Amino acid sequence: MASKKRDGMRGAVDLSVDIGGMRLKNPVMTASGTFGYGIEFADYMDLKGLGAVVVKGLSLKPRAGNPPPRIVETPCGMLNSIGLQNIGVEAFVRDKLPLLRGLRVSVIANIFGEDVDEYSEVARILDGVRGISGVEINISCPNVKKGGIAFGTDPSEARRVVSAVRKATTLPIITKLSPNVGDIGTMVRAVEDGGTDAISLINTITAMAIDIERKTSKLSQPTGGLSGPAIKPIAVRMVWEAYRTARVPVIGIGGIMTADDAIEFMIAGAAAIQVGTANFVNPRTAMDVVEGIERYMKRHGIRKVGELTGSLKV
Amino acid sequence: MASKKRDGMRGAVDLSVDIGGMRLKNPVMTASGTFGYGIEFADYMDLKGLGAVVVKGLSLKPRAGNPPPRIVETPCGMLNSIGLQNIGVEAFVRDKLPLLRGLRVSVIANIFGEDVDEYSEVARILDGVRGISGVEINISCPNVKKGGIAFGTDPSEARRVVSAVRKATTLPIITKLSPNVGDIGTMVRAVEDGGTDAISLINTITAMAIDIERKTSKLSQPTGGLSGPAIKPIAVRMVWEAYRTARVPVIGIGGIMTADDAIEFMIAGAAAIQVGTANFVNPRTAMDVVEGIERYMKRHGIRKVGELTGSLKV
Amino acid sequence: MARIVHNYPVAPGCYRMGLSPGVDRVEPGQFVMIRIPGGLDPLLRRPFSVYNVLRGRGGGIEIVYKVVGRGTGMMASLGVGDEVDVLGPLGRGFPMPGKKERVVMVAGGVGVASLHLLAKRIGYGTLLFGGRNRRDARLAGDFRDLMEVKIVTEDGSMGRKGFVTEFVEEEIGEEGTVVYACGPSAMLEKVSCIAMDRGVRCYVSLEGMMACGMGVCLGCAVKADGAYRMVCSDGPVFRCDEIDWQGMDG
Amino acid sequence: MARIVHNYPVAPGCYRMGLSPGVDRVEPGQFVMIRIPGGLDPLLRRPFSVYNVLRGRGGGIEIVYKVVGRGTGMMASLGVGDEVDVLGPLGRGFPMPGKKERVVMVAGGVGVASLHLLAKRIGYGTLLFGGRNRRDARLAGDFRDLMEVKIVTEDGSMGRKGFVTEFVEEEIGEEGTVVYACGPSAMLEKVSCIAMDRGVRCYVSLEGMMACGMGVCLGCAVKADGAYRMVCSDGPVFRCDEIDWQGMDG
Ligand SMILES: Cc1cc2nc3c(=O)[nH]c(=O)nc-3n(C[C@H](O)[C@H](O)[C@H](O)COP(=O)(O)OP(=O)(O)OC[C@H]3O[C@@H](n4cnc5c(N)ncnc54)[C@H](O)[C@@H]3O)c2cc1C
Ligand SMILES: Cc1cc2nc3c(=O)[nH]c(=O)nc-3n(C[C@H](O)[C@H](O)[C@H](O)COP(=O)(O)OP(=O)(O)OC[C@H]3O[C@@H](n4cnc5c(N)ncnc54)[C@H](O)[C@@H]3O)c2cc1C
Ligand SMILES: Cc1cc2nc3c(=O)[nH]c(=O)nc-3n(C[C@H](O)[C@H](O)[C@H](O)COP(=O)(O)O)c2cc1C
Ligand SMILES: Cc1cc2nc3c(=O)[nH]c(=O)nc-3n(C[C@H](O)[C@H](O)[C@H](O)COP(=O)(O)O)c2cc1C
Ligand code: FES
Ligand code: FES
Repeated sequence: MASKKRDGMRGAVDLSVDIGGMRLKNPVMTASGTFGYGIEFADYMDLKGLGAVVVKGLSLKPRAGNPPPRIVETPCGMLNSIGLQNIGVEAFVRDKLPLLRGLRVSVIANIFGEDVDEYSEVARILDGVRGISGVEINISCPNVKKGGIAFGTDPSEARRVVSAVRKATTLPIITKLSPNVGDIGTMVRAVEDGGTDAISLINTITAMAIDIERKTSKLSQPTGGLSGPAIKPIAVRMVWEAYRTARVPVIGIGGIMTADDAIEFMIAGAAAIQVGTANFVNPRTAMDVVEGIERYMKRHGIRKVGELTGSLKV
Repeated sequence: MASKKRDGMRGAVDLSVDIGGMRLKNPVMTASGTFGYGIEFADYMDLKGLGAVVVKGLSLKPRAGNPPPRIVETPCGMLNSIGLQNIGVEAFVRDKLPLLRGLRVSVIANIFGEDVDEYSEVARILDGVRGISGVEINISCPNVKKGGIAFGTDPSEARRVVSAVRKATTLPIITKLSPNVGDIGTMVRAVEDGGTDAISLINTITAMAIDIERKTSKLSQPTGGLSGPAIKPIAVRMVWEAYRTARVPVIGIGGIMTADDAIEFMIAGAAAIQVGTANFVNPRTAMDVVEGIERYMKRHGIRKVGELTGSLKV
Repeated sequence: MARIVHNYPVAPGCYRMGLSPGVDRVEPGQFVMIRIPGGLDPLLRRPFSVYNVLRGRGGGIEIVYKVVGRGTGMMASLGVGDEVDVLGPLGRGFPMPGKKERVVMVAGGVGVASLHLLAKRIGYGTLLFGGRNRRDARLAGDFRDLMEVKIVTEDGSMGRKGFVTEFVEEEIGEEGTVVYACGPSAMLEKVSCIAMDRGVRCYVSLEGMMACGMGVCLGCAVKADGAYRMVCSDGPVFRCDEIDWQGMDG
Repeated sequence: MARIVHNYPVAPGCYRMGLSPGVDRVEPGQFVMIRIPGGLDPLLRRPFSVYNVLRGRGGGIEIVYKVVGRGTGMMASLGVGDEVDVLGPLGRGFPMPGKKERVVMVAGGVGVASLHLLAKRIGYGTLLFGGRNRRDARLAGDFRDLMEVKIVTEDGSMGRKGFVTEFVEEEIGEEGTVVYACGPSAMLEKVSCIAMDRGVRCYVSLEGMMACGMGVCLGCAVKADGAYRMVCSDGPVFRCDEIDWQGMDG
């Protein structure tokens, strides 16, 4: 109650955050693979109102992805096995980035490789490219045979990838962690040792849905990655655990549908958040989350959004 | 189509299963902590129609459990932090078991200890007690400070607990695994080395829900255990992984609401299943699952329910 | 499955829903657990006191509920003929007053719902009803034929102005009175203190987060007499002196 | 949010739903993504072809849908005045026939839904409709004023007996015909084979599991011309010879 009376509340609240050297307008990003190359959403909102757009995972060469079916709905969630279909980093820089630059939004490139060299090669190509604010290293995709999750569940492999990317770029690096591990703290330390500037979590959780009439997976692959509100409580817990270990900022991801969900992650320790599956349900979600966080801050007399980060009382 | 014509379908289907030496009428059990001491459900069904009832986790001494709030609903699921409140193994044998014996249902005692000695002591007390068909070792409760999950995430500790219980009892042993690990296969091998006769999984997933107005956990504890349909795709995947490593039968648990869900687990590799949170939503669920499996078998010309186990085509 | 026979607003944000067929033998203070069929979210049933028992073809029950979240929001959007799933009656209700005992009921807002059947059974006494304003006071309407009704509103727009707890003391005599109370936890605590001070018997109907409603999930714990007891199966009605009010979650 | 202005059965398990206000400029063959507000389960929107465009106050659209699961089951239980969330129009529709081209439409069951707006725009040609029985054939009713309608039923209770694909060949001349088809994937494959054999242009409207409907989740992939293309944004209408029918999930 008392806090509502603070002077600051007469003026505007400050939503800006600094994530490992990236100065963002607000803590709301869109999660890789759920927002295309960003441009597709320009009809639904003014993209420059977002903290940043994280684009679909980019690899060195274009990737075709997995055969259909690639998605299946599950209780309060969905499985996907897209298999990192993408146009390749060069086509992205050539064909998509100029359009995004025109929309004046911070762009983070989510990158992926089948081996350490590919990761650093993709990072090198992006280094110094105008309109890229940072890279997010995906070491946690459960839907590809090589690379991806193999790096995300082995601390020393993870560190190796991160240090290679560190050498290849001067851009701020976010490392995106896999939830498919026993102890997230170990992974946090490993990627910090590798030189990451921030961590983001969680990527999808490896999961499975079976067609009982055909006795096959409902996807073309045996397993897929679970996302959506179903995983939110697990993601909040992992963000809280990561926050308590991490020296770098933590970006919370997993099942965020509303501003209240986003605030939950921030109280647990997230300095910023990403909206994923919710973009499919309502393409305006990310903007709604920005506005909702602002309203919450005014109501609670919070002047700087960073005050929320890790404010959980235990 | 062709299979529908099999001779067997004129007669009855065989739902019985053998789980590590326990001969059960059918593969449907109720999950520990979600079915009380069984007796509470006698108004809703004839308990002897179930494969087995797994009772609330028993410790050597009665336990008071955690303060409220102990549960919170989450998207398609719930968190609990009951903290293993129970009347203690002796009161159970004295006050509850005689009633259960009267209902002529197989009873499996879920047991829990703060250290290895307590586990084996509880197992010893139950050994030779009339009306107990087996013990299920809970090494995976996320809601107690000592014991529980500490054993469930460390393979050598897990093996130690299982071998101690193995020495203390001649009853069939099921070991209940935690999903909060990176690689379930390692845990499977550890508890098999310890001498378990079967494994069951998954217990709840450690998770968190935050009250954003108060900035506190919605539970009295920082974290709780996630259960319900939200976790089903994760549980099916873990059962599938465990099945591919395990030499002993696997019992599938996690978000089963219907017979179709149960069949999914069996196709993934479960020899039997347990119904948990669904008992709260509809107290008759477990019986409905038995009947639904039977109908499915008739429709598909499956004579013995065991034919379903691990029948996934990959 | 029960069919909705009516579902209409009775006070700001509050609805009265009739369901048929009814449930077996209801004691005043017992509750039912309701689930809206369809999706798996919300997953759990929601507990509601049985407000009334309907006679006639197939029988029925009524509940009075306040829209506070998703479950009750969905309930409010249902129409006549829609179906919901009803489990119950559950829990232990209110004991009847002794012969010659004076009866005082204290209700906060929609808390009247758990007292109405009791008021019908007893048929005399005083209801002290607390609400925000005169429109909330409509919740006490059905009690007027059954007992004396005294209204307290926070904005003074009807009856006396203030919180209902300020007027409890003057209402309960010394011994020979039995108090029945239902409402927010803070209100119940205050009423209990007063009753204990005065040495009068007092029963409170508690709420708690419930999953099963039948004593098996151990979710709805409340500290009473030094141990955890279950609101759903040991309650929801407790004697106020059993409850460890310190241990309550506010 | 759009308000339901009607929602009534039109054939076994099939309903016609009117929604107002409408959506902008719809091309025949485009679709909308619909979500029932309330719980988080089912989570994803469901895709439905725009069956018709309503004129008048605020405008509106109609869809014709078949109840096959939870989402459509919930839709069938909604009433006039209830609201749903509509996204669209989405996707690429059917190209119009060339001058002098003969038009043959082939529909399997509720597949008519994606062809109706096209039939209205074109206003001539032949519809070959396949259903299980005469009651299914009601789905073709609206086409009678627009074009010649030929019914095929599996049980022979109306029109010719058999599967619609058995009668496609005789319907399409050599060149100078354009075929538009919508229905189950196996039917579309057969129709495409015939059309390719005969060298006539043929457009099919495909289905696929969709999450976003706007080309960003990459979930609704279909193999076409050796690469994965998206049913929602590259389609749902494709030229039949683009599709790699082998790579389709049955
Ligand atoms: C024995 C008992 C009898 C009750 N009788 C009535 C009654 O007659 N009329 C009435 O209006 N309400 C009654 N309640 C309260 C009612 O159950 C909750 O208001 C309802 O469950 C909220 O559901 P929701 O989905 O709308 O809210 P949610 O969106 O789930 O939550 C909104 C708020 O309601 C609280 N809440 C949610 N679930 C429960 C629950 N299971 N028990 C208690 N609080 C909860 C939450 O903590 C939150 O503050 C009773 C509760 C109990 C325990
Ligand atoms: C572009 C397009 C246009 C369509 N137009 C119509 C139409 O006009 N009328 C009509 O009745 N149906 C149409 N469909 C199919 C309709 O979307 C599905 O029947 C519906 O989504 C099923 O939802 P449900 O929740 O009832 O079924 P569920 O319970 O989700 O599943 C039941 C069955 O439907 C399938 N299904 C589920 N979701 C989808 C989905 N998103 N896309 C395709 N299949 C799905 C499942 O594989 C399953 O076999 C169209 C589909 C697409 C892709
Ligand atoms: C369809 C789909 C595609 C995805 N593709 C990527 C990707 O290319 N790179 C990546 O790092 N994460 C990818 N993800 C993971 C999301 O960015 C996010 O971490 C995850 O979905 C959890 O958040 P959510 O529950 O809000 O969706 C994808 C998720 C989905 C659903
Ligand atoms: C309220 C509650 C109490 C539980 N108590 C126990 C317990 O005492 N011992 C145990 O091994 N598992 C316990 N569990 C875990 C369940 O047995 C089961 O493994 C888990 O809930 C997943 O299954 P479900 O999704 O079907 O509920 C409990 C679960 C719930 C929800
Ligand atoms: S609600 Fe389950 S024990 Fe009370
Ligand atoms: S449904 Fe998302 S790309 Fe088509």
